[in-house]
Amino acid sequence: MKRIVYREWLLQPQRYWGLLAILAAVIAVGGLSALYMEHHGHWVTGMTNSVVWGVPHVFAVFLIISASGALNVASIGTVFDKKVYKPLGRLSGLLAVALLIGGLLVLVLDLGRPDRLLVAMTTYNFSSIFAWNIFLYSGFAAIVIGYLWTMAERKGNALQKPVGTFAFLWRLALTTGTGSIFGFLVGREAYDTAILAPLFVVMSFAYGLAIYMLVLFYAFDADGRPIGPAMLKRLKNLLALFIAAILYFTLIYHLTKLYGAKNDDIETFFLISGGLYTGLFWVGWILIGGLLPLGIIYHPELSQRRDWIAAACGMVIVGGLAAMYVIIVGSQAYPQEMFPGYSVIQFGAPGDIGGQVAPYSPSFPELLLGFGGVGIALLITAIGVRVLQFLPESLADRDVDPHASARSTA
Amino acid sequence: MSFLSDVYAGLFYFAAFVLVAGLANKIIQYARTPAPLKIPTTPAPTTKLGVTLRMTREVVFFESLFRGSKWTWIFGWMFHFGLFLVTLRHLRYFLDPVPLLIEMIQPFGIYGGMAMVVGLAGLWARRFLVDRVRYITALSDHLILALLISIGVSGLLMRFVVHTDIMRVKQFFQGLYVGQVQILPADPLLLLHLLLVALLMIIFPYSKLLHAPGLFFSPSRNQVDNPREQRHIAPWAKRLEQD
Amino acid sequence: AVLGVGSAAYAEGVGDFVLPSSKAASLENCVEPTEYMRRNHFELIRHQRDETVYGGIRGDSHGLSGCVSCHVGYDDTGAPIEIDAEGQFCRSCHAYASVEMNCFDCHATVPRGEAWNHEVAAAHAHLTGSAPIGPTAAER
Amino acid sequence: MNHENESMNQGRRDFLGAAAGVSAAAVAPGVFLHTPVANAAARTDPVTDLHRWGLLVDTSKCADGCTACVDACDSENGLNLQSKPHGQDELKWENQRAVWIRKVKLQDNLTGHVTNLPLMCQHCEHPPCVDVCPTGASFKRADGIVMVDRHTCIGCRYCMMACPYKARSFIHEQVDHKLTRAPRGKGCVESCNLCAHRLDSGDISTACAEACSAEGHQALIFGDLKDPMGPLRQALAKTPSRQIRQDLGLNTGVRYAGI
Amino acid sequence: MAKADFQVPVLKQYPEIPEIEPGVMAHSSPFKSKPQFQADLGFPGELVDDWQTKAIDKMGDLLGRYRSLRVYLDSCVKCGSCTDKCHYYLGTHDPKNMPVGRQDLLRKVYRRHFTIAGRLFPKLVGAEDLTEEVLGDWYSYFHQCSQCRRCSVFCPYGIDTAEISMAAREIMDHIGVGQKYCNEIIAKVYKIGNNLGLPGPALVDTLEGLEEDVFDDTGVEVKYPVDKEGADILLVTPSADFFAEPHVDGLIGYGKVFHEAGVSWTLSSHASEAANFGMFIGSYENMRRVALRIREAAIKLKVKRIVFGECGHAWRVAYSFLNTLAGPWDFLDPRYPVPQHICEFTYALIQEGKLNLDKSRNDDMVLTYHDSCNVARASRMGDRPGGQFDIPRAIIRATCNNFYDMDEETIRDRTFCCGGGGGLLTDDLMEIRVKGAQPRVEALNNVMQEKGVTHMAAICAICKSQFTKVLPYYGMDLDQIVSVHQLVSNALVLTGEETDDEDEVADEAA
Ligand code: HEC
Ligand code: HEC
Ligand code: HEC
Ligand code: HEM
Ligand code: HEM
Ligand code: SF4
Ligand code: SF4
Ligand code: SF4
Ligand code: SF4
Ligand code: SF4
Ligand code: SF4
Repeated sequence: MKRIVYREWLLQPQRYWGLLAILAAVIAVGGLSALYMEHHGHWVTGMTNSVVWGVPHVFAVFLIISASGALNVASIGTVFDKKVYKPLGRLSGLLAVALLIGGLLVLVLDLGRPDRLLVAMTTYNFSSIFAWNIFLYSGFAAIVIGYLWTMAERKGNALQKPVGTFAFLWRLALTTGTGSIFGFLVGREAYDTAILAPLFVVMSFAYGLAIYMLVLFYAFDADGRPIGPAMLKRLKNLLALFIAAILYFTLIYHLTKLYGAKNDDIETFFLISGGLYTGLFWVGWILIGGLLPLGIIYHPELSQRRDWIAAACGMVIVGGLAAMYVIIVGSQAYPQEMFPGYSVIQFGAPGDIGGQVAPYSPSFPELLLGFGGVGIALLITAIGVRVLQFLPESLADRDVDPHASARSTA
Repeated sequence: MSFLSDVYAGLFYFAAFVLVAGLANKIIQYARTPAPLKIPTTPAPTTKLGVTLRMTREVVFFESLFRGSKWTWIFGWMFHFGLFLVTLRHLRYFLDPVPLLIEMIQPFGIYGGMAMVVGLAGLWARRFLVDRVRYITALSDHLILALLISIGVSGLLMRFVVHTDIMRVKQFFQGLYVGQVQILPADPLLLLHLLLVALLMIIFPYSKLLHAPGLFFSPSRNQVDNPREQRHIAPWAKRLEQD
Repeated sequence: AVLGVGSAAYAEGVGDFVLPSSKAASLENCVEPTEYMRRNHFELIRHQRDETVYGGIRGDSHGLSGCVSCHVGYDDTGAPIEIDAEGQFCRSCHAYASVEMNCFDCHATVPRGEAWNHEVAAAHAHLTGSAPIGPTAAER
Repeated sequence: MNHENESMNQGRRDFLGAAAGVSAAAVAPGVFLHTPVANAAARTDPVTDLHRWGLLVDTSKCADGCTACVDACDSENGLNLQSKPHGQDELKWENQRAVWIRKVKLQDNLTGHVTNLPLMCQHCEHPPCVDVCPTGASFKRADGIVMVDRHTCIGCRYCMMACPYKARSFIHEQVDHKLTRAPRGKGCVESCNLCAHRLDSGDISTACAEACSAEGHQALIFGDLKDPMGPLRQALAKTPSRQIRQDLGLNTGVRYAGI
Repeated sequence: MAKADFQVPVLKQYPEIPEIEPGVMAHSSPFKSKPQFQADLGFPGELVDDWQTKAIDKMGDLLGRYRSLRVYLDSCVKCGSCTDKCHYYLGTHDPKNMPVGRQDLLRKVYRRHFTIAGRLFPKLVGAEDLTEEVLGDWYSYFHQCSQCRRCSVFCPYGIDTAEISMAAREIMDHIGVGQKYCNEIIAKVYKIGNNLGLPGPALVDTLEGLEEDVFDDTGVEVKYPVDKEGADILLVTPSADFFAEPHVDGLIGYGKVFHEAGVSWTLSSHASEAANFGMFIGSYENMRRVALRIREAAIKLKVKRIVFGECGHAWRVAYSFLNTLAGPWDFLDPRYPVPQHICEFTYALIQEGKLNLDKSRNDDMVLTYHDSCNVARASRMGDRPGGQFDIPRAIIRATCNNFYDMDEETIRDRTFCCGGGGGLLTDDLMEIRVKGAQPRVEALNNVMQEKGVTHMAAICAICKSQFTKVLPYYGMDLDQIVSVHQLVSNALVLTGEETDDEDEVADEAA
């Protein structure tokens, strides 16, 4: 069999260090924001007792599910034996770990007591999905590192398939688990449905792949490695499939909600009257995150252009953040219904929110913390591809799949 | 009780003397020995600043070792970084008042202690498992690892299982500064810990632990790559020219 | 007012950190032998903490509120001084040994509104900030 | 809104069933003989499941404009010692400060009838907050009190997401003043603990119920759901009551009459 | 395939780290130097009496003179990072060919005599006396090190086994145990001016032959001058360039490049050798003596610049040591670095667009590039670190259409030595040369299989000679190795050159 040759990322030192410096600056700002919020307490953020999870969770959840989605590419290669995806596997694993770490870090820094991280890692409540998620996350990191090892070390090659399959299953569990964090919140109208889990799975596929493709394009362009048109086409079609799946599950989600008749209020809220949240849903989640990229990918001309495909990936990511915002923040802002048939005319002291939409405006530090998490993920990736052999030397069609290119030229 | 304190006081005066004198002697010897030729391993930095950065990367990240052997790097780095944190944490016994920075690092020192022991265990395992490393290992290599692991384990035991009287430990060492012998708690673990530490201090200047200062004097790492721009010549080589 | 600060920081013998103005000063021993307390007091409080929080056991002197009530120092006017203040009992040691202790992020540093028990409450009625004692349901 | 009424009736029937279950448990051998007495000393042995503490709120007795229970809880548990951080917006602060019990005023959509009631942690038998807590800091004591072990709470706020009653508060700011009996600090979540320190110190009362009685309203009755002779079970037997969001099947320890 | 009386290593698709086989290479040692050549270099003719004491004294002397030796002997922690890095270990499996194993041969004696621990507890720290057996090991194994410095890249302290080998060889020379190949060659340089013992008139003859060949080929009169006083540039090149294949094609290339650049240049018969074997035997004095010949030639010919031809070890001595050994060079043109590499020279011309290169003329080859060890790890080209990797590659890319790199772990500063450097390029060491070449040949084989590579370019005379000799053992062709300037020579369209197809060239140039 033909070997796939991997090489460290050979970006010019100045450019490379410049990139690291930028990422480091983003991370530093994120870190300072976290410190600021931690020092003063959460009152300096937009979060309240009504909206308890804000923008940091939007970023964290986005990064975590993207992490699991990023591994998809490797899974396709090993689990489903699609040889052409094999060269993409290592970067996929690295990106998965990096995104996961970025997301978890944001999550941890948004805790009320991050100093008790050790408590979180040593005392578990096994009835909590969240606790299972901690396992799922750390297990994920460990398994992917093992998986990477089987890909990189020839002694481990034989194990690649079983480990890869295990990682694949684990990853499904992880996204399902993340989705279930919300799915099992019976007290919140928007969440209480099992459809959230599969929705999160397809979202993870799309977001992970979009990030993967952007990183791949950038890394390959920066040190002049080729990506063949067949490869590009394959990736972009995959992305289209996932986007379509998101749209489909979104539809199902709202249909189930509408079907459960007493939920029509929250449906009205999301789809019609929810102001910002309605806007984010239609413009962000559906249009920018779904229809536009689909349009680009199936456009006869634009779909041939790398920069347009990259733009489509960017849109999927923006749409994903919007979707997370609607799911996480929107659902908290919507009042919890405790007294059916009654209107709440007073709920504690005047500022205390009950029975009406809770206000939430993210503060700057929250946003910066979120970006810091993205920065961490990218920094890990950038260092990883530089010091270890993650990137194949070429994704030109003839190197990846000699038969395919023979066929096409024939 | 106070006899024990006296013995330990004497031991630590001796160990500190050996450590300082021995190291100073070695460092002076290294500094005095000329490096007649430019032998940086290239690609090497072409400026002093670049060399400082290269050296920093070597000291902080063990860059070359990373390129050479990933497993050794993981364990080695864990051990050294752990050791570094533990050392910072230990400064609380030796400084009064304790600087804020040290105070803030305190809690991490414990993780450092654990990392250190795990790292050492990994390094030791390698000495048995990898045939090439087994071949180059001398008895002393095993003993140094054993010594460090014992120090770590006795320390962790004190931290987690059999607590000792930290106040007295600190007072003992504060006393040594001014030549007073205070009471040292006669807890067996503490005595063991301290005995091994004194041993470590004594062998430091006479063993491979010299790698710590050695790295800074390694010509293949600390030289600037500018032989064409600047003439580099050792005094003894200069003398050849006068003939 | 802050008595014994100087000696506290450099105390040599066992029990020398105890503040002369505290209740402990007049007693022979801590809740356990003092040698033991020096080495293991935090294990004790931690153990007691779980007993109290999960088991509801509050009738034991090993709790943090117990420590505070016995070891807190008083100024000339008889007002208690925060136990983690500079030179006070907990701080004098912990600063010297540079051991971080975040208990007092949450816990009161002077006896103030002790657990609801009218005996305890009555005993501290004279202290500023104590919870007002009302008649209990039983008494009414 | 027909089906709403239906579900209320359904609720009532459910409750009767549940109450029957409670009494059945209480009649179990040995249990019946034990009646709690107010011993003046603090407890020295761990709490057991021989009791399950609860409250009955008779909304018909809860007075418009009265906040005695809220005030009592505030001073009992040191909540009145919280102070608005310098520079924080007043309304936002109200939404950020810890509140263990709040006064809620409702208006019937059909009749326009106004109902008052205090809302606090409902001390669910199957508490979602406990289910979700990753560290197990949210827990249910053997005697049915749901509370937070703030030594292991990491401030993730998942329990707040899970609680259907908005019963929990996050401490958003540094707390400078605190009571010995009610420690409190930045970054943890807390909620009504049925005045556990009172119970553990030998008294059977909560500050809120006591205050309500003191005001002469008697809208709050505290007691042991497992003691058929106790005041709570007696009152429950007399008045039909239901649980808020009974549909969730959490079997709350706090019951409401009159809604 | 060449015949071997030893087992030629098998080439694998993926590199493998072998298990140790102690002592398998103990028999391999080079012929000893004859007393007469020892004397020429200032060493005793044969093993002296009380050689132990003398050796220890010499070691003490070197410890006082070389910080590298002192620090390296103290610092090794036996981490093992270097153990699988030496091509001789990979090819022979002998643990004494692991860099640290090699160092330890010297280190154990150092510990015994120069450290307290070794004096008091020799067993504990693995210290040993200098016995005859140890000396035997020294002679064998310090002549199985090509001083390629690959080990120093991966050692956390940069411990460079080359320095240790040099010191050991110096000590051995001082007790009368010298190596024939190196010492004879140095003696030849002293007598005749170059390693091959090619006298001045023969040199002139050869170069005239070249001029004719080039004229026949291209119709352009390219000159290859010797001892031309007043020329701008003194070219110092390894003597193999004068006749060995493929070296000589490189030399033809240099001449064409100079010709196109329009500069005046010359060779010198006094300094007709770039390589400096003084380095191999670790003798500062001899290295200096050899280097001074270049200074003398430069002064005599009144040149303004010095340019070195393609040779690895030579370029190390030139780039890193020439200023130290034979400087200062203040009488030369200060606008140019002293010395310059021919690649730097050619690269600058390419950058300025002064060379008309027709890449298609090299279309019969698919190339890869071998970073010669001493160029890669002990020198630089251009003004940026790493120029020694980029500049030759840039030249190849400018002259060829088909170029692929070998595996990343085997190129740039991680390159594998050809197996013949450091004074081992002698037939009496054929076994170690063939086995030591295995890692490099393995990587070459992989690109041949996968990318269809046909030729490997190099810029070192030793590499070129070594590969032409060794590749046949592995079933490859000896002419698969080419000079970088051979490629330049092929592609360069000289001004006024008659080409078969003028139009085509015009197209290409446009
Ligand atoms: C009944 C009163 C009382 C209570 C309650 C009490 N202590 Fe003590 N404690 C003492 C007395 C008295 C001493 C001094 C004994 C001595 O002088 O030997 C002391 C000594 C100590 C010492 C040693 C100080 C030194 O200078 O060596 C420590 C530490 C200590 N207590 C901690 C605690 C902690 C922690 C608690 C809470 C679990 C606590 N104490 C509760 C009375 C008390
Ligand atoms: C005699 C000196 C002394 C006094 C007085 C003292 N401590 Fe400590 N305490 C220590 C030392 C020393 C440690 C650290 C032990 C270790 O790290 O092994 C410690 C550790 C602790 C810890 C564990 C901290 C951690 O991070 O592991 C707690 C909690 C604690 N002390 C509480 C208290 C309280 C509360 C008081 C006051 C009532 C108090 N201590 C008074 C010496 C003292
Ligand atoms: C985030 C706030 C917080 C921090 C920090 C905290 N506690 Fe507590 N602690 C509490 C609360 C709240 C209670 C009361 C629980 C109850 O009443 O059921 C409590 C109760 C206790 C009790 C039992 C009641 C008593 O007063 O004796 C002990 C003992 C205790 N804590 C010890 C500690 C120690 C030791 C530390 C420091 C290592 C600490 N706590 C840090 C919040 C905190
Ligand atoms: C500037 C400070 C130091 C640097 C840069 C450094 C670096 C290294 C490196 C790169 C290694 C090889 C990899 C490994 O085996 O871990 C090593 C090994 C080792 N170091 Fe250090 N070190 C330093 C200080 C110290 C100190 C202070 C000690 C002891 C107290 C120490 C003890 C050791 C030991 C025992 C080993 C050998 C481990 C083994 O046997 O495998 N080092 N050091
Ligand atoms: C004179 C010097 C030293 C003194 C007085 C000393 C004393 C102590 C004491 C009292 C503890 C217990 C800490 C506790 O209970 O909280 C401890 C722990 C420990 N010591 Fe030391 N020690 C010394 C040197 C060293 C050295 C040189 C090392 C490592 C090579 C070391 C490694 C450790 C470790 C790993 C722990 C456990 C983790 C921790 O508490 O930091 N010690 N030491
Ligand atoms: S004290 Fe009683 S009447 Fe007043 S608000 Fe509370 S429950 Fe209602
Ligand atoms: S009411 Fe909320 S906080 Fe209280 S037990 Fe139920 S779910 Fe938990
Ligand atoms: S905030 Fe605290 S109590 Fe609530 S779920 Fe998180 S850890 Fe548990
Ligand atoms: S039971 Fe106690 S804690 Fe709960 S609301 Fe009433 S007063 Fe507050
Ligand atoms: S210098 Fe080269 S040949 Fe010598 S030991 Fe090191 S790697 Fe081997
Ligand atoms: S890499 Fe360096 S320190 Fe490690 S064994 Fe080799 S020579 Fe010694």
